Order: sequence, then C-alpha cells, then structure tokens
Amino acid sequence: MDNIAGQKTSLSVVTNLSVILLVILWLIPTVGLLVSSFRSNDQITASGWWDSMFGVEESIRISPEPDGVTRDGDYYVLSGNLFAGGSGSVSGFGITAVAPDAAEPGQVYARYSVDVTEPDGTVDDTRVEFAYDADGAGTLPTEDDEGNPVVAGSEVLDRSLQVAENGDFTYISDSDIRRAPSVYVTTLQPPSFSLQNYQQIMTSDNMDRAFINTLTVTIPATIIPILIAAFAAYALAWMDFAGRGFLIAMVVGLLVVPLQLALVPLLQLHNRIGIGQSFLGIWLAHTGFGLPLAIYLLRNYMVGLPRDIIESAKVDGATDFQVFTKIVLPLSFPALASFAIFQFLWTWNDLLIAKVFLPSNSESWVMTVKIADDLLGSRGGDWGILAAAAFVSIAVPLFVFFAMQKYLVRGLLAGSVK
Amino acid sequence: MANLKLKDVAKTYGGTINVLKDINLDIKQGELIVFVGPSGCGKSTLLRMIAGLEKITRGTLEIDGQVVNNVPPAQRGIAMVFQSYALYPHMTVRDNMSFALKIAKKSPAEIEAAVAKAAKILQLDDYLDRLPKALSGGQRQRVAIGRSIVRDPKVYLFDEPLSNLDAALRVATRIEIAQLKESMPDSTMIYVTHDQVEAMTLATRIVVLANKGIAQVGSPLDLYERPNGEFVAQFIGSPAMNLLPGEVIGTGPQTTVKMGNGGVAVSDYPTQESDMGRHVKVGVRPEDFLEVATGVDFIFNGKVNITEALGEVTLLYFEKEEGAADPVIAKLPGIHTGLRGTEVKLGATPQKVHLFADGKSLLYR
Amino acid sequence: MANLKLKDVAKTYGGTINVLKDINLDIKQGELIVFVGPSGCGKSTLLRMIAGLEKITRGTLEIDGQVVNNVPPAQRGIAMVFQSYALYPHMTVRDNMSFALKIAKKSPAEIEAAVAKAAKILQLDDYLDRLPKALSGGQRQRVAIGRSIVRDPKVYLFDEPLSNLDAALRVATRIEIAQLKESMPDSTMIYVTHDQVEAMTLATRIVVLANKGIAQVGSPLDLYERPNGEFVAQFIGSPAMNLLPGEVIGTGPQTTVKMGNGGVAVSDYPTQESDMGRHVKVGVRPEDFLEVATGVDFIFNGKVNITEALGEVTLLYFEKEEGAADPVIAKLPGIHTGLRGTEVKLGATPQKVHLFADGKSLLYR
Amino acid sequence: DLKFAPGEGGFNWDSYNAFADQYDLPGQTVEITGPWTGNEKAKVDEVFKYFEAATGATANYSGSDSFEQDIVISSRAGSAPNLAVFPQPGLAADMAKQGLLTPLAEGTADWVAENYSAGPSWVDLGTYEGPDGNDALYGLFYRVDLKSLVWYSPIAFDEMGYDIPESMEELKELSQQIVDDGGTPWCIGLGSGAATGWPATDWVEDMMLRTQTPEDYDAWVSNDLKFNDPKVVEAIEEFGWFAKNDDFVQGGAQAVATTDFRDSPAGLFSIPPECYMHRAASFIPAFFPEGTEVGEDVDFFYFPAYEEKDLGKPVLGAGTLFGITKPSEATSAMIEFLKTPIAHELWMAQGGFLTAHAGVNPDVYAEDSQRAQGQILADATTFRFDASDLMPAEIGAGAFWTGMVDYVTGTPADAVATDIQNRWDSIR
Amino acid sequence: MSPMLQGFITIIIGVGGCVAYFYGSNLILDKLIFPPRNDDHGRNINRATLVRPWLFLFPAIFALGLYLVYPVVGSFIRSLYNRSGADFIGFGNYTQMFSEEGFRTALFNNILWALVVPAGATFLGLLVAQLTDKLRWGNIAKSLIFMPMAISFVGASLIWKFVYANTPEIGIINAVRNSIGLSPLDVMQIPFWNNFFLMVILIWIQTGFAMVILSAALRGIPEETIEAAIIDGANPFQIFFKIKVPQIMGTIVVVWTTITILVLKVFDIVYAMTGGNFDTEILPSYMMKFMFRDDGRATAVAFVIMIIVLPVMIWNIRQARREMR
Ligand SMILES: Nc1ncnc2c1ncn2[C@@H]1O[C@H](COP(=O)(O)OP(=O)(O)OP(=O)(O)O)[C@@H](O)[C@H]1O
Ligand SMILES: Nc1ncnc2c1ncn2[C@@H]1O[C@H](COP(=O)(O)OP(=O)(O)OP(=O)(O)O)[C@@H](O)[C@H]1O
Ligand SMILES: [Mg+2]
Ligand SMILES: [Mg+2]
Repeated sequence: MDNIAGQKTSLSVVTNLSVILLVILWLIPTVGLLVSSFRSNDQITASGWWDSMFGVEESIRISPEPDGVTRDGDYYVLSGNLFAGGSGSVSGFGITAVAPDAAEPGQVYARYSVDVTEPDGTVDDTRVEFAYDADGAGTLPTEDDEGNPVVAGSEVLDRSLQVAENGDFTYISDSDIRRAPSVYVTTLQPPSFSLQNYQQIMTSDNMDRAFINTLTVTIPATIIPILIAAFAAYALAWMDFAGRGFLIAMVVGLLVVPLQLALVPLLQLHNRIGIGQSFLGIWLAHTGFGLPLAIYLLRNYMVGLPRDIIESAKVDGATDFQVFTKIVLPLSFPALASFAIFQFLWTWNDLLIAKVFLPSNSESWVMTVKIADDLLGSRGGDWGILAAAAFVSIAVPLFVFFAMQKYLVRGLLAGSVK
Repeated sequence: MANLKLKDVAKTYGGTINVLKDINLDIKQGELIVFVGPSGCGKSTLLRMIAGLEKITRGTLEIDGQVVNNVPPAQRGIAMVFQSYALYPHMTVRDNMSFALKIAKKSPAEIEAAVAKAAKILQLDDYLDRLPKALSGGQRQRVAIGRSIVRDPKVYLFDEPLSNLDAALRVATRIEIAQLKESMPDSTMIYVTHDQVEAMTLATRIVVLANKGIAQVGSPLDLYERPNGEFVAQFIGSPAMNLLPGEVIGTGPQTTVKMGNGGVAVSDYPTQESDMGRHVKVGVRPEDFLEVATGVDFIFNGKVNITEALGEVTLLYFEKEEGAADPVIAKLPGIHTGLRGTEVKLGATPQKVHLFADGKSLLYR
Repeated sequence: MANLKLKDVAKTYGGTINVLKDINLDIKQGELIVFVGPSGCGKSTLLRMIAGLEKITRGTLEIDGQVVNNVPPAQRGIAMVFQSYALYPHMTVRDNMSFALKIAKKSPAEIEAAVAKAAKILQLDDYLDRLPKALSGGQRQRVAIGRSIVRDPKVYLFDEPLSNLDAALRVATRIEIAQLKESMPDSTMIYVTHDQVEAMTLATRIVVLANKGIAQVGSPLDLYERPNGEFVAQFIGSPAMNLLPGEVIGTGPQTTVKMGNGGVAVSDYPTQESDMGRHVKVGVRPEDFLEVATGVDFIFNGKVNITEALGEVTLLYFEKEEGAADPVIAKLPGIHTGLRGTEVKLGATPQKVHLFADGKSLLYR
Repeated sequence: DLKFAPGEGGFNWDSYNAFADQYDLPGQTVEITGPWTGNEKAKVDEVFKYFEAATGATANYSGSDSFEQDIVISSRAGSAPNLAVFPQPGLAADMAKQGLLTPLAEGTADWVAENYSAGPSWVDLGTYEGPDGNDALYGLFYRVDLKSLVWYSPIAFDEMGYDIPESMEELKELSQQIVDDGGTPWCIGLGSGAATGWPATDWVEDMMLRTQTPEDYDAWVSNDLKFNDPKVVEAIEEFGWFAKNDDFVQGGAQAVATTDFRDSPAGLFSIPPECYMHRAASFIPAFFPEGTEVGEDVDFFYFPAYEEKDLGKPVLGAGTLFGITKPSEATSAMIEFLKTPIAHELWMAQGGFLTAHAGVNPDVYAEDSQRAQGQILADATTFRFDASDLMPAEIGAGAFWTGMVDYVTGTPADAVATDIQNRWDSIR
Repeated sequence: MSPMLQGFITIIIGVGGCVAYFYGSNLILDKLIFPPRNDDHGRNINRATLVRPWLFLFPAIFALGLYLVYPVVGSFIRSLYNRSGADFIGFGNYTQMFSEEGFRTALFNNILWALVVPAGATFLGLLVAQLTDKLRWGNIAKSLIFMPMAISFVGASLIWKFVYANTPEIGIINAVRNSIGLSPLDVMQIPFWNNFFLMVILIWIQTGFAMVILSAALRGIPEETIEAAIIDGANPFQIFFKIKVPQIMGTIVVVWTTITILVLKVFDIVYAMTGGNFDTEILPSYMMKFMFRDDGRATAVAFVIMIIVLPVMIWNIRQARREMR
C-alpha cells in the first residue's frame, strides 16, 4: 500500500497541513496546561500562559527602605536604586497604584496641592499630578481632573519622584519619610518558570509509595479484566451455546450503569465477605466496572476475524482453549492493546474507586488520592499543582500508549485468506 | 481406519438457500474420492460438512459406523486444505505447518522432521521463516497443503489444493499426493478439484455433483466412457463432449442414427425396436472425432471457425449451428494449420459414439 | 491504444529480497501477453508493477511512450483481476461490479446494461444481490473477473483469473476472454496463468519468467516447438518434456545422438562438426513418443511403473533411472491397459527430437 | 518532634498534662476524615501529634475535597472512620438521622454550653434528631470561620485617601466614590465548580442579618419565613445592589457568576488595582498570592451594618464539627482532647484558626489579624451560623446556590426566591 | 519487605490467579470431568463442549452479575422508595422528576450531548485516524491527539478554563477577542450554545479514543480491496467513504456506542465548569446533586439515563445478530 506509484504530493501536502492544524488545535489547551505547570499559582491567575513565554510589561510596587533620608530645605529627600542588589529596566513609573506608569524614565513626576475654582464658584483644594522632563521645569496643568481651573500660584509641592531607566530614583516629600514609600514602576518582567510545582509533587512524603500503590492497583486492574473479558468475548463471538444473544445484549446494557450506583452495595459486600478495603477489593471493583466495555470491544473485534482461520485451527485439532490462546489472542492484539490503553488510563486516573475501595490511610494512597487529598492546596484551588500533577500523571499513560501503539498494526491478517 | 457414510445429507443456508439435498454416499477406507462439479454446486460445503465446520441441516454423517453429526472437527481426525488457504497470519510458514503437531504434543524432533520433509516436497525450504503475507499465491497454497500433509489424520480433505500452482509443480504435487495416498493405504482422502486431469489421475472414484445432488459416482474411466447422462458426459472431459441431435433409424446391438445435414452415426449402444424413430442426442468427444474423407459416412460436417494449435493436438471450433447451445469442437492429433474457414467432415468409431435421450444415457435404463 | 515497454525493470522487497531484475519487454497494442512461470517467480509482482500498485525499484515502465513509473494506478487506464479476488466485502455482487462505473459517473442505464451482460457471461445472474461472503470460491473469482470486464480499460491485467473455475466454465470464460479480446482488438491484455491450455490458446505471445528474469518470449507454438533451453522446454507442455542424456555421434543438418542402453536418437536440429562427441540432452515430449517395435531404433526403453488412463490418452510412467531427476513419461494415444510392469520401447520422429547442451537449446546459438 | 515544646509559651499546658495523665491507650488508632487538605491538613496533623503523645494512640487523619461524598459512602458501606469532621451541620444532621452518627457522651452538651462563648447556640447547632426521633448532641464544634469580613488593600486605600466605612451607608458611598474615581470597588466571584453560587449565599445571609431581625433570620433558616417573603427578597436585592451593577464589580456583573471564588481576591493585589474590596470569610487568605502579609498588604474590616436599621453589629459565621462515626475508646478520648483548650491553642498558634472555646489564651494567636477577628467575634451583638449550611442540602447546597447564579445572571430576585421556595416545598 | 517487592508480589498473585483459573479449569474439564476416553468418548466431548463456553464466561458473568447487575437491581428497587428509603412510592420519584423544569432541561441537554459528542468525536477520530495513517510522523501526531485521553477530567476542565475564562488574561478566547478589540464574553453564559462549548471539551478528550480504535480498524482493512478501488479509479475521498468506512462500520458503531455511553456517565465536566448553572445541567450531574442525599431520586435519574441508551443498545444487538448469521 505504501508502494503505490505516483501518489500525489499535493495530496500529501494537504494531509500534512491538515494534520498539523488539527494537532495544533488539540495542543493549544494542553500546552496551556504544560506551561501553567511551570508557573506559580499567582502567575497563572495574573497573566495568560501565552504571555508567559515572553517577558511582560508589568507594574510592580517597590518600597525602598527609608534609610539615608536627607533633608533639603522643607523637603525630605530619599534617593537610591529601586533594583537594589538586582537590575532591571524601567519603562514607566508613578506614585499611585492607579497610575503606575504615569511618567517615563528620566522624567519627574510630581504631585502638587492646588486650589481650584469649582463651577459654583467656590474655591477648593485638590491635588494635581503631572510629569515633566527632569532638565526642564514642569508646567502646572491649568485644570484638574474634573476640568476646574487651577488658581494660579496656589500650588505647593507635595512630593515628587524621579526615576531613571536603570532604577536610580530620587523621592522628595514634604513630610518626613519614615515608612517606606510606595513607588510604582513598570518594567519588563522576564518570563518566570520553575520546577517548583513538580518538585512539590515529586518530593512530597510517600510519593514513591503512592506511585507503587498506583501500579499495584493499575497493572492487575488492567490485565485481569482483559483476561476475563477476552475469554468471555471469545465465547460470545465464536462459541455456540444457548443464550448467547441474550448475554451480548446484557453486556451492552450494562455498559451504561453509572458507577455511583454500585459503590455502596459493593463496599458493603466486600466488608461482609471479609475483603474489606484492600487491593483485592479494588482489583475486583475495577474488573467489574471495566468488563462490559472490555467484552464489548473485544467481542466486536474477534467477530471480525476470518472464520476460515479459526476453523482451520479446529481441524488441526486445537481445542477451544488452544484456538483462543494460540490464534485468536495473538490476532486480537490491536483490540487488546487499545483496550489495555483505556483500562490503564481509567484506573490510573481514577480517584473515586480508589477512595472507596482502598483504606484511607496514607500507606495505601494511590497517586490521585495523594495529589487530591494531600498536595492540592485546600479546596483544590492550586492550579499550578493541579497542572503539574496532570502532567506527572500523564507520563506513564503516554508511555503505555507508545508501548502499545506498535500493536495497532496494519495488515495483521494479510495473506491468511483469499 | 475410516469409512464415511453420508445418508440423505442436506444443507440449507439461512433457512432458505438450499444448497445440497439427498446426498447419499459411501466412502470406503482407503479410497481417494474426488468431488467435481460446476462452480458453486456445493463441493466446498459438502467437504466442510464432513469436516464438521458446517452443521448438517438434515441427514446423518457416519464415520466408522458412528454418527458424528455433533462431533467437533478436532475429534474427527481429519486434516483439511482450505480453498482460501486459511493460513495463520501471525505465524511463520514453519509454525503454520507445525501447529497441528504441537497441539498433538509431538516431540520437537518429530515436528522438525515432518516439517522439513513437507517443505522439501513443496519446495518451501526457502520460505520457512516468512510470514504468509510475504508469500506469493502459489506459495501460500503450498503452505496450506504442507500443513495437512505433516499430520497423520484418518481423513484428508483437500479443497482445490493445486489451483494456484504452475503446471510442473502441480504435476509434482499431484504425484506426491498420489504417493502419499499409496504410502498410507488406510487413509481416506476427499479431494475437490476443477482439473480434469487431477480428477482422472488421482481418483479411485469420482463424485460428480450437480443440481444440488450427486449426478454420478464412479471410477474415472467409467465416467469418461459411460456417462449416465448428458450432464456428466459434458462435464467430464475437456473440451466437452459434442452433442448432436439425430433420429434413430436402426436398432439392435448397434444403433444407427440419422443426423442433420446428411450424416449418419453408428453407436455400439444397444437399442430395442421400440426406440426406432426416437429423437436422441449423439455424443462424440472432440478427441474421438476423426477427419473422414468425402464420400465416407460422416457424423458431422461444418465450417471451421477458429483453430487452436496446442502443439500435440489442434482444436477446431466449428461455426455454431442455429439452435445449438455450443459450437462443435474437434480435437485432432498433430498440428493442422490453414483449416480456418474450410469445410471439414468428421466421423468416429462406433465405440466412441454415445447416445442420450431426454438427457439420460441410453446405456443406463 | 496502449503499447507497454518495460526497460530494465527490477523489484526488491524490503531492500534485500530480490524478486525480479532486468525485465525487458515490449508489449504492442492489441497483444494478449501471457505470463507463465513457476509459483513465486514474480508474475503477480510484475503485474502489480504494471498496474502501479507496487513501486518499480529500478528501470522504467512506459505506456505509449510515456514513462509512467510515477503515474498513479487510476491514471494508467487499467483493469485488474486480483489473484486473491479483492472483492469489496460490504458490497453486493452487483455493487462490486458497478463500482468502477459509478466512480466514472456512467449513467445508471449504462451501468445496468454492462453489469447484466457481464453477469450473464459469468453465470452470476442469480447471485447479483448476495454479499461475497455467501459465494463459493469460484463464484467469487467470477465476480472479480466481472468487475474488470464491465469497464473499458486500455490494459487488462488478469492474475490467474480462472484458477477456481470448473473446466466447462473455464473453457467458456476463456473463450469469452478471447472474444472480448477479439471484439476490442486495440486493448492490451496481460494474463497470468498456470494453465498450459489457457496460455497456449489465448496468448499472442507467452513470457516465461524464471529465475528472477525472463527465460523466453515467443508465440505459443514457438515456445512449444523451439524452446530456447531446458527450462522452457520442460516448463511448457504437460507432462514436462523428457530429457535424456546422450552423446552426439553424427552431425550435419540432422544430428544423431547415441543414447544410454543402446538407443539412438535422430534430431532435425543441425549441428557442426565441432559438436561431435558432445554430451547433450535429448528432449522428447511425452506426447511425441511413439511405441516402436523391437528391432527398430528406439530412443528410450524402460519398464512401465504406473499407467494413468485419461480416456483419450494414456500416460506411462517409467521407472526412474539412477541419476535422473524425473521419471520418463510417455503419453500414448488411446487406452492402453496392462502395460504396467512390461518393457516398452519408445521412439520419435526427428522433428520432435530436441537437443540441449549446457541447458541451452542447440537451435539458438 | 512536637512543634511547640511542652511547657513553653502561653499554652494551657496544664490541660494537656491533665489529659495525658488520664488516658493511656497504646496500640489504639483513631481514624479521622475531614475536608481539610494541604496546608490545613498539615496543621491539624500537628495538633493530633499531641494527642498521640499524650495517649500513645495513633491518630490518622485523611482529608478530601469530596469529603461530603466519601463519608456517606464509607459509613453506609460500613467502613466508616472513627471520626468525621463536618464542614457544615446539614450533612451531620442528615447522617445522624440515618443512624450513621453516635451521640457524644452525656454531659458534653452542658460542657459546651458552659465553656464556649455563646455556648447554648453551639449546642443547638450540634444537636440533631437521631434515627429514633430523639434529639441528642452529635457534633462538637472545633474551629470557627468568621464570614462578615471585607478584605481590602490598606496601601490602595491610603493612596486614594479612602477611609474604612463604619456603616453600610458609608460602604455604599465608598463604593460609589471609587467608581467616581475611575476604579472598581468590588471583586466578587461565585465560581466553585459544582458548588458555584455559594459565596453569594454568604452575602445574602449577611444582608439578612443587616436588614432583618435575628428572629427573622432563624425563621428563614427553618423556612417558617418563606424564601420568597419580601424580607428575603429585599436581602437578595441588597446583595444585587453590589453584584448586579456592572460598575461595581470587576469584569462586570456577568463575570460574577463564573469567576472562581478562589481567584476573585486577586484583583485586590494587582497594579493598578482591579478592585478595592472583597467580602469573604476568614479562610480566604489561603487563596491570596504567595507572600501576602495580612495586615500589611491586605487587611480586613467588619462588613458593617446599616446605621439606620439599628440592628447592632451582627456577625455571620460557620464552623466545623467533629462527629463520631464509629465509636471506640480512643475516639472518646479524642473528643475529650478536643475539649481541652490546648487542642484549640495548638492550631491557633499555627494561624488560620478561630475558636469559640472560651478557655483559650488569645496570646497564642499567630497573627494580630486573627486577634482582630477574634475581637469582631467578641464584639458581635448577634452571631448567626451560616444559613445555607443549616438548610436542607437540596436548598442550602443546591437550589440556593443555583438560584443565586440565576439571580446574578439576570433572573429577578422574587422569581429566584419563589423557585427556591418551591424546591423547598417539594422536598417535604 | 520493600513496598516495591510487595507490590510486585501482589501483582503476580493477582494476575497469576486469573491465568491459573482459565488454564486449570480447562485442564480439569478435559482431563478429569469429561476425559475423552473409553466408550463415552463422543458424549464426553459433547458434554465438555456444552460446558466450556460457560467456563470461559463464568468469571465475566460472575463479575458482571455481582458488580453491575446486583447493584442495578437493588438500585431499581431503591428508586421506587422515597427520600429516606422508608416508604414505597412506586414511580413517584419519576413523576415528580418529570414535572420539574430542571430535570427537563437536563434531559434535553443530555439528548443533545448524546447526539453531538459521539458524532463529533467519532468523526474527528476517523478523520485523524485516516489522515495520520500514512504520515511519517503519524504516530507522533496520534500521540499528541491522544494526550487529552490521559488527562483526568478534572485536569481537562482546568485546561479548558484557560480557554474559556472570561478574563482576557486567563482565557485564550477572550484574549483573542481582546486583541481584535471585542469586549470579553463569557462563553459559559451564552444560553444554549454554552452546552456546545462544554461538549467541545468532551469531544476534545474522546477524539483520541475514537482515533485509536478506528485506526486499528482501518489498518485491518484488507489492502487488496483498497488497491482494487484505486485501480477502479476511485479518488482518495471515494476510497475513504465508499470502501474504508463501510468496511469498518462495525467498529464505528462500537466507538459511537462507547462514547454515547460515556457521555451519559460523565458529570465531571459540567460539574467543574459550570456546576450545572446557566442551563447546562445534564443528567449525570443532575443525578450527582441527589446522590447520597436523596437516593430514591438519584437512582431514578440513573434509570432514565439507561432508558436513553436503549436505542443504542437495540442498534447494537441488531448488529450482533447480523454478524452471527
Ligand atoms: N511482501 C513481500 N516481502 C518479501 N517477499 C515477497 C513479498 N511479496 C512477495 N514476495 C516474494 O516475491 C516472490 C514473487 O511473488 P509473486 O507473488 O509475484 O509470485 P507469483 O509469480 O505471482 O507466484 P504465484 O504463481 O504463486 O502467485 C515470491 O517468492 C514471494 O515469496
Ligand atoms: N453463507 C452462505 N449463505 C448463502 N449461500 C451460500 C453461503 N455460502 C455458500 N453459499 C452458496 O452455496 C453454494 C455452494 O457453495 P460452495 O462453496 O460449496 O460451492 P463450491 O462447489 O465449492 O464452488 P467452487 O468450486 O466455486 O468453490 C454456492 O452457490 C454459494 O453461493
Ligand atoms: Mg469451493
Ligand atoms: Mg501470483
């Protein structure tokens, strides 16, 4: 098939492009999650993940320590560098949170107390703020925010701030600077990523234990239902007995049973027969809940195998057991692999069943429980952790997917029958 | 070891499609029975019923006196070559062939030997480690044959085992099968084929299936020389026997028949007075026709439409007469060229002239 | 409409398995070329390369002077019957046959007519509404043939189209194909078969493939009468030509060869002085052997091992001599019984005696 | 490795020693499940360590986000832990009714009444009808949340020259002034996954307490005051005054319904500020950006009452309570332990904990802010428990939530209230 | 014993026990109970043939019966009782439910989900399976598209918050709208269509499932039939729709069914994204509201869900019948 001559390249280009498009569409959300997993919770809520790649213009509040205040006439002066001990580049600054980029670096930003004439004629005092170049003298605006004319000559300098691009600043105030003043600068924040979230997950107590527990739950809970279902599927597909149709119908019907219905009665049952909350219990539970889908998928696949091959094996003297193990099972690899992937995913990501059927002590926690109950900040708000957890737990299933994908092969049946 | 007895066996697919009915057949241990019949007449179906792969709708199948209608295939002691090969796609050629032996818990050495032997016979040595998908059609078929001959079953069932093989290999394999049969005189074989030569050379008896039932059973020569009706007469032998209409004009131990356009046929078939004037079909095999000189009695004369030179013989296709289903064909020994478009007169010796009335042979009444 | 030209074509599977090499072949428009060759020699592969289903590893394929190595199959104007049928399992017989026409946007009436005609020829009328899985092997094959003949392609490719058919149907279909060919003298057909008769009767030229290449190309009679080597000599004709060792004792326009155990063969093959004393193989086809009386020159004598009576002829298998690969076979006209175990002397006319040295024919040097 | 060395600090070590002398239960285990996870779980684990040290028993605490579901499943299935920590009384009452809880030892009710501030009301809140129809004390409150708080950024207030409002009227004025100044006064987020809507119920409850009498509030809880009573509708519309005004809430009224409550305080901290005030319970600092210091970067004030209504200083609160799901000797010991002041102080000292226990030493509070919250509690003229936690789950954790979402997204208040009332009627 | 070893041993015991059952029971059947010896050779074999299917089926039937049938029957009975479980009220829960606006909305939405999600996921899955089939980097593409399958529903909902969030700083949709000057929009609050935005999430997840199964099926198609179609002149689209799709119809039904059933079980997405508000409730999330509070009502919803699947079930049983013939 890959051998066919003259396959059109244009078609393959279109195919490639559309797959790329689809993949990108599919990835956008996931990439978002991935990026978020390297960010702290605050960053996640502050800016979009797509912005996180680039540095962001961000306004921050800096409160320089009020050491070394000098006196200059009526005014108190504080000067220094805003990025004490670090470096940065200021693209704007201000003295209130409302206008953190009111002035450009090199300018002076000043606040004056002034008198204004209100529309009704009364004179009121208010404040005006304006920026001017450091070398030139500032011109006072003639109106305040509301458009009232300023009474000329009434101005008194409240405070002023001058910040250079490298962070050098001079802060002048008419009152003593005892508390650290709040200076707002707008700077380019470098992208900030850390492995903090991952570290928190990976290094938390007993994580290894939880990992092993998860495997202990997952592996048998994947293999056992497959095994049981494969036998049942074979019987339903290739063996002749009364009630076959009814059983098939029943399996389809049971596919839809909501899990929640079954939890309480089953746990009661487990307690009654002495299994209690244990690994055995959770295997059985996963097996029971996974079986309908497994039988359904496998049966449908097996029915499609060429009849002649199975008959041939029977003529060769194989019993049903041998036909199943030697012929049907190997030929059903694609279906087995697909189902294995799904059952694995399902048990791997499961939280509900693990919580119900395993003891609640931390000794028997699986990873999902560990993450949900132990790591996630209270009430599940920590998106960073959640994102990292999602990626930590994605790794193994993806590995399984890769490992299994090679069984989803083409032409397994090629050459067997005409 | 194995006598087979089919009693009133019938097969219906899906309740309505009637494929076979009233099949009665005794197969003795050691026989090699060949099923022939037109495509779709139910040969494979019959074989599959014997194998136990298809339920018998009505009637019984006995193996060695035991009714086995409900015995599963594995317990019937049979080996089968499927028309569709039915190779195990996930196993190499070697594994395909040794599968049955492994199931039977034979020792590895034994298996190895059996496989090697079969591979040699079937010229598959070079392919033992390939998967079926990397084989040619003929190679796949050989694997399918190999799979059955490595075993030692009571009954062999072959469904057109040689159809994809080249002539040389076909002859060789046919002879292998004959020898296999000879070396195991006790085993019973049932063989479906479309190849006349295969049928003729291999069969102890041939079963001709037609029209949902058995048309005739007999030894190859029987069928060839004494077909019980027009169907068998035309089915056995290739090209098929020519059937020409005529009217009985002389009876007795030999019968004389007046043909159309002036010909006269004399047959060794005996007839009675009462047959006088009866409309019959005169059957002459293409290879039994002889060119006769003008003036001599001829059975048929006509204009040659096509000639096919096959080397040792030449086939003459005559122009089809009105009303006739098929053109008359003659097979003359040697190479004849330049006959196309000429008029040729044909006759035959009385032993070789068959007579049929109402589709039945006048020999069998 | 279509001339095909293969130039140095080669095919390698998976980089290492070398299947075909140095294939050079000119196929003229309107020819019916038959590929024959041992099973697994690459016939299907060559056909698939012509169809475009398999990339050509090396060399070029031209159709009507244009290199089409990279032209997709659909644009090559071909129809193909697959060895494995390749029916669409989800479509009824009717839909299988009309698929290509529907794709080509033919009108429903046209499609209906074409399908009805093909179904009639192939006796599939009753099965038009069945799915392939409810058909017998032969019926499936017929559907596959039907699928190709409803179309009107430039080139037909048939991969063993008749192997599962019974003799009568096979003859009928063969003739249909011949007539189809005749009615469309412009269309080119390439045909793979294992059936000698098919090859001989249908082919304009036969291509014998062997040993990864072409052994000989020629008209059927050419190959039959003048094989260019032992391989072709034995491959064409069934049973295969007998090859007997001998020593040249007389040269000239006719050659005399001294055989083992006292026989003498005279051949019409011319030889030169220098060939005197040369060890050659004397080839005689089984059907060319004649029983000769004692005292007369014989080419071979031996004890009959097995006889096979085929009706018109009888096959004699002689006991294999030491060192010989195959037993000598003779095909004598008529029915001979009771020869088993007796000594028989065989001769042949000089035209029918072939001579080979070192595997090559002495005619072609 | 106990966090606070015994005998040191202002802790009530006497009560600890007395408890330790009384109990010796080596080898026994107490299984506890509750809603505390993460940080909070770490803190409560510290507390339990002292229990272990004192008794020799083991205390296993596991927390879960879906605690409400888990506890029902496990106790019905018969594999309940010994103790469960209920985040609201409603679920505990349900389980008590089904016989899944064991009443606390006799005399506990009296003890609570005596030793908790506003003791009798805590007794009431922990008393439910058992399967036999008799009332009994099932729950012991441990940890109280204060809900009537408004969080703000002192620096922002400073810069803008805003003052902390002393009354609801002032609060409304301030809101308007902020808008006039070009800002957005409030951040409100109702999003909480399946529980979306619950933060609005707190608003409405606070408004109920500020517009109606405590008696009306109680009647409302018991549905003696219908949900669609004009009084209730008025309270809902009071909430709407803030939440349904596009100018008043960050992102506009539409955003209120979907913004996650955990993300909603973020606006307080952004520069320029996206909002200036956020009404939330005492636990909200858990969702502030990392490194935020309460008192410095953020502070709170009491969600004030109307001056004109003269309803005093009502306070809305909530609390978690311990209930016995599987009695054992060690379990009873644990309840006894929780009655000691030290058990409360140990968490108080780790921060994020208020208590109604009157015997604790306020000095051990980790932060001044907590002390201040304690002060608000103490100053309250009326204390009422979160109404939605007391209503039947279908209402308090269902119809009320979704009703509030409907309300903020456009449905009129009376329609919403009628809907909820209908639901309430239907479950009787 | 190290936990690793302990885990390993438990795994061995668990899986080994299962294998031992099948192997052992077959052996016992053949060798001990009905040995094909003596005079009852044939009869014993027949008996064994009668028993064997049940041997194969026993563990499955046992597990299904215990883990599904038993709770279902119990639940059905429970759905006939009132809230407390004390009083039998017949179909009271059902009639009550149908009279409620909320339930009807959930039912309507759910039917919408059951139609749209399987169709969307199956179609996209088929598309991806087909497109990636021949690509050299097809396996990588597939893995990437499969990835959402490996993320838990909660994780997935979180991811989509980054897409749908109504602030341009968090939600990518609004970031895009913002950049082209549109005002932010909360897609979760657009009536009716918000359902579709939620469905997109499940489609995004389930496409991977459909893709894996369908791509296995596509690969199972006999290549000759495709070659035949190529020769018949079919273009890639025709090959896909007329040759490939019909041949994997059985698998498409399977995928469709599986996803439909999943749709009827998954509540997490609605739960986490909207909590069922803005008229996005679906039956499973509606059920969760009652679960463990009013079991009578919850189980009644469960049975309504099962009834919705009835058509799909019947479709499947028909298909199975057709195959068995
Ligand atoms: N996929 C493959 N990989 C490796 N070898 C192959 C493959 N397909 C075919 N072959 C080999 O190529 C050779 C030619 O195969 P091909 O099918 O062309 O033979 P053929 O002449 O048609 O034979 P037959 O008459 O038996 O059909 C065979 O020997 C076969 O084993
Ligand atoms: N599953 C089926 N349902 C209905 N009819 C069937 C089914 N299988 C086979 N048939 C029909 O039964 C008849 C006999 O089929 P069978 O395969 O036995 O023929 P056959 O003699 O082997 O032919 P061939 O020589 O072509 O292989 C055919 O006409 C076929 O169409
Ligand atoms: Mg057949
Ligand atoms: Mg071939």
